[in-house]
Amino acid sequence: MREITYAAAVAEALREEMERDERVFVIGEDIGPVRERSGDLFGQFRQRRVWQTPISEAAFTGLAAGAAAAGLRPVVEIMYCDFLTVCLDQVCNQAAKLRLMSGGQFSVPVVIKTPAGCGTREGAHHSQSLEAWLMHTPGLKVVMPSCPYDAKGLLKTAIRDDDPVVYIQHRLLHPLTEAVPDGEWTVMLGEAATKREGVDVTLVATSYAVVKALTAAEVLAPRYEVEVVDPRSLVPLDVEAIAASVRKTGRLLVVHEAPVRGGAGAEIVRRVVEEAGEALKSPPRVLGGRAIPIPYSPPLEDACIPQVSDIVAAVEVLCS
Amino acid sequence: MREITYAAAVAEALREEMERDERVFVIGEDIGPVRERSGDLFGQFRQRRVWQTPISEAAFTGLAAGAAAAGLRPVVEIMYCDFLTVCLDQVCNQAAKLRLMSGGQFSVPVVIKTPAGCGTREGAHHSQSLEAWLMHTPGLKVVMPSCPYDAKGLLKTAIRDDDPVVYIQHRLLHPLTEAVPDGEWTVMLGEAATKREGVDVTLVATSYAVVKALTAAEVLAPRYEVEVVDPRSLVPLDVEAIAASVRKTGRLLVVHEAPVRGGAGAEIVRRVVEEAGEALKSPPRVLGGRAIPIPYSPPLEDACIPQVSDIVAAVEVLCS
Amino acid sequence: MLRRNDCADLLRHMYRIRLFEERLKRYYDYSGYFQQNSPEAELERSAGLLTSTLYDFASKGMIGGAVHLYIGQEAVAVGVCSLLRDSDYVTSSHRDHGHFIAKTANLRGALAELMGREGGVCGGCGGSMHLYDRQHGFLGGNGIIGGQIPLALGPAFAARYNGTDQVAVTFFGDGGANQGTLYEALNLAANWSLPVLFICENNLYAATTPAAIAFPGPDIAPRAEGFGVPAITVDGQDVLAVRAAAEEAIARAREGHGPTFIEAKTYRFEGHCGSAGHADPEECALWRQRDPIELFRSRCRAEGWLTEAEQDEIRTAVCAEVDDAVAFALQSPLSDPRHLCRFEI
Amino acid sequence: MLRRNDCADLLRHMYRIRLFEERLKRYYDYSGYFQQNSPEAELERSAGLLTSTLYDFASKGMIGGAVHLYIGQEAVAVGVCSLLRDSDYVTSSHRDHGHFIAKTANLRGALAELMGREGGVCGGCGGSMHLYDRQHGFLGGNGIIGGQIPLALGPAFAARYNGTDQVAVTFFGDGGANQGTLYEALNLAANWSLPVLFICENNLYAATTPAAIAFPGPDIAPRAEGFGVPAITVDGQDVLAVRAAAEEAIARAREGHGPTFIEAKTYRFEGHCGSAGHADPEECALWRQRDPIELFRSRCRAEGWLTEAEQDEIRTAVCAEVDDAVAFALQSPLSDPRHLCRFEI
Ligand SMILES: Cc1ncc(C[n+]2csc(CCOP(=O)(O)OP(=O)(O)O)c2C)c(N)n1
Ligand SMILES: Cc1ncc(C[n+]2csc(CCOP(=O)(O)OP(=O)(O)O)c2C)c(N)n1
Ligand SMILES: [Mg+2]
Ligand SMILES: [Mg+2]
Repeated sequence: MREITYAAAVAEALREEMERDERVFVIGEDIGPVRERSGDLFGQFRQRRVWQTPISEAAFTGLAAGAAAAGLRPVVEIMYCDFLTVCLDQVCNQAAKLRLMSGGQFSVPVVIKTPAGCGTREGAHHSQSLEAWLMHTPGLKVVMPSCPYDAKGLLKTAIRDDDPVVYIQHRLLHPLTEAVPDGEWTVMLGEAATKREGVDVTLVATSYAVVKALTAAEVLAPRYEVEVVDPRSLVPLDVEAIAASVRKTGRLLVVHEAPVRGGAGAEIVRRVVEEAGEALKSPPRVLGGRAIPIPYSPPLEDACIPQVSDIVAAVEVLCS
Repeated sequence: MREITYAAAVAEALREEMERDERVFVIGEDIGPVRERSGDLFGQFRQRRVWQTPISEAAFTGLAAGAAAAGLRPVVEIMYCDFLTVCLDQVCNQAAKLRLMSGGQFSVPVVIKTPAGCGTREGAHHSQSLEAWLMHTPGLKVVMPSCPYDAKGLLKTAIRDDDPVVYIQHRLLHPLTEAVPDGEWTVMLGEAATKREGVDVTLVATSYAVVKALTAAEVLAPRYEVEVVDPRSLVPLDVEAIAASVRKTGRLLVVHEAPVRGGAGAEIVRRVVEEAGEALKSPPRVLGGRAIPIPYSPPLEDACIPQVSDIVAAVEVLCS
Repeated sequence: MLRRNDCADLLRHMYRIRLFEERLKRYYDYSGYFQQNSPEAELERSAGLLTSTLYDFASKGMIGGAVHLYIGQEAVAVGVCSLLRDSDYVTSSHRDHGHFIAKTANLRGALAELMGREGGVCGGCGGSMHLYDRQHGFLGGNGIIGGQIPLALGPAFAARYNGTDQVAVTFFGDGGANQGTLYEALNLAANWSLPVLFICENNLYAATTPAAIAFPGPDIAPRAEGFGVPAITVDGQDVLAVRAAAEEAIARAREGHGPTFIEAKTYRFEGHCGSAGHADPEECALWRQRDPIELFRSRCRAEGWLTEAEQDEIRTAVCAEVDDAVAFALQSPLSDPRHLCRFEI
Repeated sequence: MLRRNDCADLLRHMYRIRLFEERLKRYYDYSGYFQQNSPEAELERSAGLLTSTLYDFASKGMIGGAVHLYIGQEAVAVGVCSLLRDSDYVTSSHRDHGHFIAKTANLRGALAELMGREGGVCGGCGGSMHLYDRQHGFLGGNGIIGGQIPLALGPAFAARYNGTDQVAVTFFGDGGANQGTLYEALNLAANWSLPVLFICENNLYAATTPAAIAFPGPDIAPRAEGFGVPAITVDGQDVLAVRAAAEEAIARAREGHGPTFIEAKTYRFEGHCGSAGHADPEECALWRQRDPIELFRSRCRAEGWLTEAEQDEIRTAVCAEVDDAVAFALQSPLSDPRHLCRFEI
């Protein structure tokens, strides 16, 4: 075992997959040759495997989708998920639909890798969490690892997947560390992880909200045993695991940073009510972002997304 | 009273608002001068009020957002909602966020008007229903009228609204007729309409699914009294009316054409469970599109979205 | 140098497209949802408020959706694709039948696809705007104007990545030339010397919008030059002229010298969607005098490459191919939804 | 003809930007979330895997987020904006402080905004990349590269619609010149003769990406010409050269003759974000010898427009303005979330 950061885990997965499979390459902005001086991680793969692009997301995302259809396995870096808006056609209309439209002749093994989230005081254009858009788009898989172990394991799986996978990393997770095994491992898509066991309430959280949920669970420990479940991938979604937890606890709170209206939380509630509705002792709740674009000033930003104290309060209401 | 089509209702609203307010103009593809020969509806407003554009959705949607900020009241035609993917940045990052980002200095009274939906055998790039993306975007209002009366009333309200409104019209609704009053009327945003009263089950349906829901209700009439509620606008959403209906019937089925995963139905279920969970006699259900891009061939397309028979079957299961 | 066989091939391919498209008209059902054709509906439609023209797929043999005929532009697709190998890739637009046939000669697959049959090249999943043929390097039509352009960079990139001499070709219209994707793609292709041909078919209209009101000037090619991409303007009715331009561009691409932009001046002889009348019948009549097939036939006769009789024989043979494709399609069952689950994600 | 007053104004505006930006460095907190600065984190960051550089807003007086300093490019913003009226509009990019100050002179509003205060011009809702000032026609910075370009067409269109002689200016970088929105906008502006100035500040880098690897050639302006938009290339370190180019373009726009594209060759003297070192310190040192303020000071002395003493007086006065802005910002309370509900939709 050794301690590595989330960011290092991501890099490790990439490096290992690039070593394993000649077809894997990385394409995106500011990942390239100019950094060579600093003896960077990608040094070993220049010139052929790392492509630093102009600021033309639509063009290079489309290039990647086309290259995937032609047999390569691109990993596309979209610098902030907020910028998906300028290349969404290539992600949602091209990459996601190509296999169906071609009747299965082509597949599109591309990974769209992108950081998301609030907390960095960068304002409305650099703070979004857009997984709900992608989750709602048939043809895309969506993963949101919340710890170094999952970050590495899921990225490797995503790269090996034959369909487009959107890989979302919350920026605030990057420096977090965890003890992980040596060598290689993978994490399957569609397998939730129980990050903490409990019997009083099920807290389903995604991405950085998992960190907040675990903190809240700790705060609540004297009074309630909170179970924290991380779906890890939203598509496919491990409803069984979530429903099983809810059957045990009888209570569900979903937490994410994206706006609560029409967010992944609503979908999780829908599935749980369908699968385990009878087990619910109180109406399930979702904590998420408010219906406001993320403002810049710290007190404003903080007021727009769920904080640990909000989770604690919501659990108390649910359990009372 | 007189009979008019949905399409005529839309045109009437536009014409009246353009006559009422000099600042209202229309911009989009294939709406322009070349049609002048055919003595079209817009003839009276040329040259100044109708702008036929090149196929540059990002540029003309941005133009409209900027013009709205500068005091005009544009109505943007996006020929199919599927093409929002090429201008989503201007809709979701610019128009939707501008008022917040400027601290309220600017407002953006723009209407993005766009047809949606399946049933026309046009394949994966011309068949989507993307309201869930827009609903999830803070700063946008979303309306989906399902009949000529609402089409006219809501378009007028949308044009007079000071915030960006996305106005979604299902293509199959265009030729449907209804008896409507003479002269002008408006329909407020955020007021659901009960399209049929009943006591056994609440069917919440949007856009063209309302037509299917009403047909299903008729089929079911011998056995069940189905209440059909049309939210008319998804943002703001009239949860009170939906919850009131569910309190009466104890059962909820939501129907829409968009993929069920992460769709508006999930959000409606979330809200109803929150507001009226205790009244539910059985777990609420959502009928929506499958997790497949829409295929072309009629039997394939039909299999991907809810049909009247699916609604009938779902109600029977719910009520049994 | 053009050989006799080449001429026969060019003519055959142009006929394949022409006769295929002509045959489509019989099966394509225009009865839209405007069944009532009320004066109001008509008014709204003519006002362009209903920007889409919609059709229903009523009975079995029919073709529904939106069908964009390639009639009149055959010289462009054939001039370019006659020089491509199966291992080269093409991406195309909503008006993709011509490119598809020129690249794949897969009439059966295309017709069955348009009829929504299991035997369709995409099993009925694609449709008119979404023909694909992996075996023959056809990476799809596209329903999104400009959507196909970045996609074509992919196989071109893969060729460079793998060190092969494959090329990629992307076809788009004058309308498509106003989508930003084109310019992002031109820059990327120029920067990385990607083996791509950008073929702009300027047929003077984007649906009802004349290029004259969509562009400040008559030519599109100079734009590419601003991006450092060599640009050629060519008579799109002259298959040999197109072929000559493409030949140079393909050679440059295969040798690693990067992209070329070709603007082909052409015209569609039918309406934008289906065969409903053209916006300007007089202009159309003038262009019909420059029918690419008739022009090439005359040339072949004049040069002594093919006799009139040989030309007619080719036409007759293609007729039979189309008959065969129709027969194939009609005997193929409508697509079966039970096969859909493999696409469920 | 340039008058004495104009010179003083130009110098004053350039100093406003320069001294404002210099002051920011004091308040801008770089301590990111890489508190640990482990070798691994460092490695990943240098590998560009973590493409964003992130900061925390630790204590009250601080400035967080991403701050892109305009130091070195002052002549561009000032050269252009010195000719604009309050009723003209500007849209800008992530690097918007310079344009904002040149157009609005609203130092208090900008600084309080950057500090996240109620007194900020956007009440703390916008931040560094999203300054807006309606009264002075500033329609925002933008966090989306290229996002601001179509927006600028709006006020230009409104001017045409309303028959006024207002103009709109949009500023973007060399990086922004590779977003497709620019080319769609150029075409629309040219087609409709919209009164827009497209100002491309080619400072040779887009974050860490040299223009040399993002463009096939050194010049961007020729691209605009391909779109039928008159293009001028200008020395972006020479405020008078920029002003002369803008003067011509603005006159053309006001008279209804449509858009102009100006490529200003310039350089940022600081890092991409904050003042962390430049990629190429030697290159930077060379460019610093062409500091736009020093160049203009020499010119003013040489021509006898302003004495050294007069120039220093201007600088001192601006210093006081910045002090005043700091004092204003610091006394303003942090933004209050209770005011947010009016933005809830
Ligand atoms: C992004 C997008 N916008 C609009 C449309 C609707 N549309 C389909 S074809 C067409 C005209 C295309 O014109 P052009 O590119 O010149 O091709 P042509 O039809 O002349 O072959 C339009 C506007 C679309 N499919 N995609
Ligand atoms: C669509 C989009 N892609 C990427 C980014 C990240 N980004 C912010 S600034 C920048 C570089 C911009 O370069 P340039 O346009 O030359 O402006 P400069 O910073 O040189 O002023 C990048 C890539 C972004 N904000 N938006
Ligand atoms: Mg055309
Ligand atoms: Mg730059």
